[in-house]
Amino acid sequence: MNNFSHIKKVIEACLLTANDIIDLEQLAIVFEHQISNNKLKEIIEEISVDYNEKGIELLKLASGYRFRSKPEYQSYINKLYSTKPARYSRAVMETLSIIAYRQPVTRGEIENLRGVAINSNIIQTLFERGWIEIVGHKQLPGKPELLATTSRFLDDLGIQSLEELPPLPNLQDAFKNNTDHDLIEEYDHQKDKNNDTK
Amino acid sequence: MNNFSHIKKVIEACLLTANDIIDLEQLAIVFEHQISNNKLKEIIEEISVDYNEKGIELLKLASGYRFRSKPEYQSYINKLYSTKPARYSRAVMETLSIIAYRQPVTRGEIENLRGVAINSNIIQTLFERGWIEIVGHKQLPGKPELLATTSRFLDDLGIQSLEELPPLPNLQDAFKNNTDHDLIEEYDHQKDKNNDTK
Amino acid sequence: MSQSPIILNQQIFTDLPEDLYIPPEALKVFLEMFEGPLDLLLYLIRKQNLDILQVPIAKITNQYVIYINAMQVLNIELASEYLLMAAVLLEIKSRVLLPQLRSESNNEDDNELDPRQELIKRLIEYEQIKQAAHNLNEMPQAIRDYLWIDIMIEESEPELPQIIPADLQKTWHTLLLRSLNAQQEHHIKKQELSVREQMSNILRTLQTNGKSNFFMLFDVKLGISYVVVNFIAILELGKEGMVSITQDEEQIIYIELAA
Repeated sequence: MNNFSHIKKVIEACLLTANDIIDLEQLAIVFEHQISNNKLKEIIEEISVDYNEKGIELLKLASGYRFRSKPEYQSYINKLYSTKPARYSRAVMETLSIIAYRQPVTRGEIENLRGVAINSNIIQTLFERGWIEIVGHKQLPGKPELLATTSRFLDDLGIQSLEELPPLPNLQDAFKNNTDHDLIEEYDHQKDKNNDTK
Repeated sequence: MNNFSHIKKVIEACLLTANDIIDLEQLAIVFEHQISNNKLKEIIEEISVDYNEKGIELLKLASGYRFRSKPEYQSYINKLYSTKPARYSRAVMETLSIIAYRQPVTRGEIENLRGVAINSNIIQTLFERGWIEIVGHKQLPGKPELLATTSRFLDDLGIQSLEELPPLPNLQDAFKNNTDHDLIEEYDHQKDKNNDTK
Repeated sequence: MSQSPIILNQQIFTDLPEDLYIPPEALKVFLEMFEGPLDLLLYLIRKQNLDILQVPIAKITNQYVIYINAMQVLNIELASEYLLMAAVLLEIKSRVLLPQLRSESNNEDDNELDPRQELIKRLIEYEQIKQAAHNLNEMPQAIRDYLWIDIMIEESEPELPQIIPADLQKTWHTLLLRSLNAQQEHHIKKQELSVREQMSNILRTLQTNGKSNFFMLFDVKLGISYVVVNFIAILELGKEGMVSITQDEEQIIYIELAA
């Protein structure tokens, strides 16, 4: 009964149907702790490889494992649905970047960096997405909230830690290399670009 | 771009992310009607075969296609969710056993045997489960319904006829053999025992 | 929102640097493209291929102020940050033009006080965030760029309780035991009936034998349950006033028909 192939199918069924991130501990419970974590990892690795040539893939995330569709097929999948997923404005993405790269950070610090007052809708959007959270208060007048990104943010970007974020661009070089490159237009046009930029 | 393997992966990603039945028409839209239904069917058939040896399977339903976990892994998947398997209350079990062993039987007779009025939810539960049915009416004032178990009940218990139910214990013997042994308590404790008695 | 800003962009980009006249709507759209004064400044610097570290502050200030003035003249609502930046730029410009403020030695302390350096630092930091935001935006995002797998579980409804035949047997057992207890209640009822019966028997005996010693009314050979029933029957007869129960000096109890 408990042979490798059987265990593998059970894990596969669990990971595919869970609709959530599944960690090793949960899988251990499924097998009533009769299978070691190393063995589980080995099998998960094998499952992961099995899906190399498929339309979906298994992600290792900070808090466990989860299957997702491969991003390169998203433009097709979108055609199944009448509404297209929302894209975030530059203001939202800039705010998110500041929180991601400078966390923990106050609203005031975000405003200083961007040079504009922050619209509370922007923060609200990020809260609602579950990507940011309040992690404390700064010892300043008004005790401003300190914002940080959540593990959900990492999950939704398919990464395990902040270190996997693209490194902050080197300022001098970046500035020089991009003179022929209009950053303003970028966001408006990127709708169809995701596939190309791979 | 539109080669067989690419199309297959797209269809796979669509079917696996949809959590709904997807039909050929929807898939045709995904490919902007550039692929014939026959071709789509052929590819879907191939995907279906690919999953023969996996923990999930592709179902062909009346209105389209849908992936599901293979039923044989359901018991494992259930362990992912800490909810314990549901159990029927003592009242339901007693009512069911009276109907099983004394059928056809009226509600009044059940009440007499159990010594308490019967909550209509109990009968309702058994009806909804498809385990009991009305097989006639007793020639008494009010023409009370006569209840009996169904063939579905036999199926669900894995037996072919009522004769395969465990024989009714001899009243006296049962009483004598169990004087040092509280059967009522036993019933309360059997929650964890079902697997053992298999 | 998306009233083809790209075309407007091209008009703006070709027309603006030399001839600053642009249609009011275009100017508004132009402003909307920027996330704030830093963004606008970066655009102006980049547009002219200027080195951010050596920004000719006078030139850039002039351009910036011209834009801001144009928008104010046209009553385009302008966030206060844009006006503040204009003031900052003008101040820097005036200070840079004053030789005393630019110390020849150019030591570190002066650098820190140099308002131009402060502006450049902010511009660079903002540029960095802009690019980071761009890179972040390029990363696949759940929902936008991929979906989590969502597969039907075979039995999506709450799992129905399973029973096995043995469960039924056990339940039946319990029921039987309970009904056995219930039957014992019936026994008692039966006993009640037998009490009534025994009451009659006692009355009959008393009618025949007259006053009787309490113990003479018991036939112990008939067993404990008879004794109990008989005793209860006597008490019941007394309670109902059908017999009188008396006791003499020697503690002997006598039963006789009530008068």
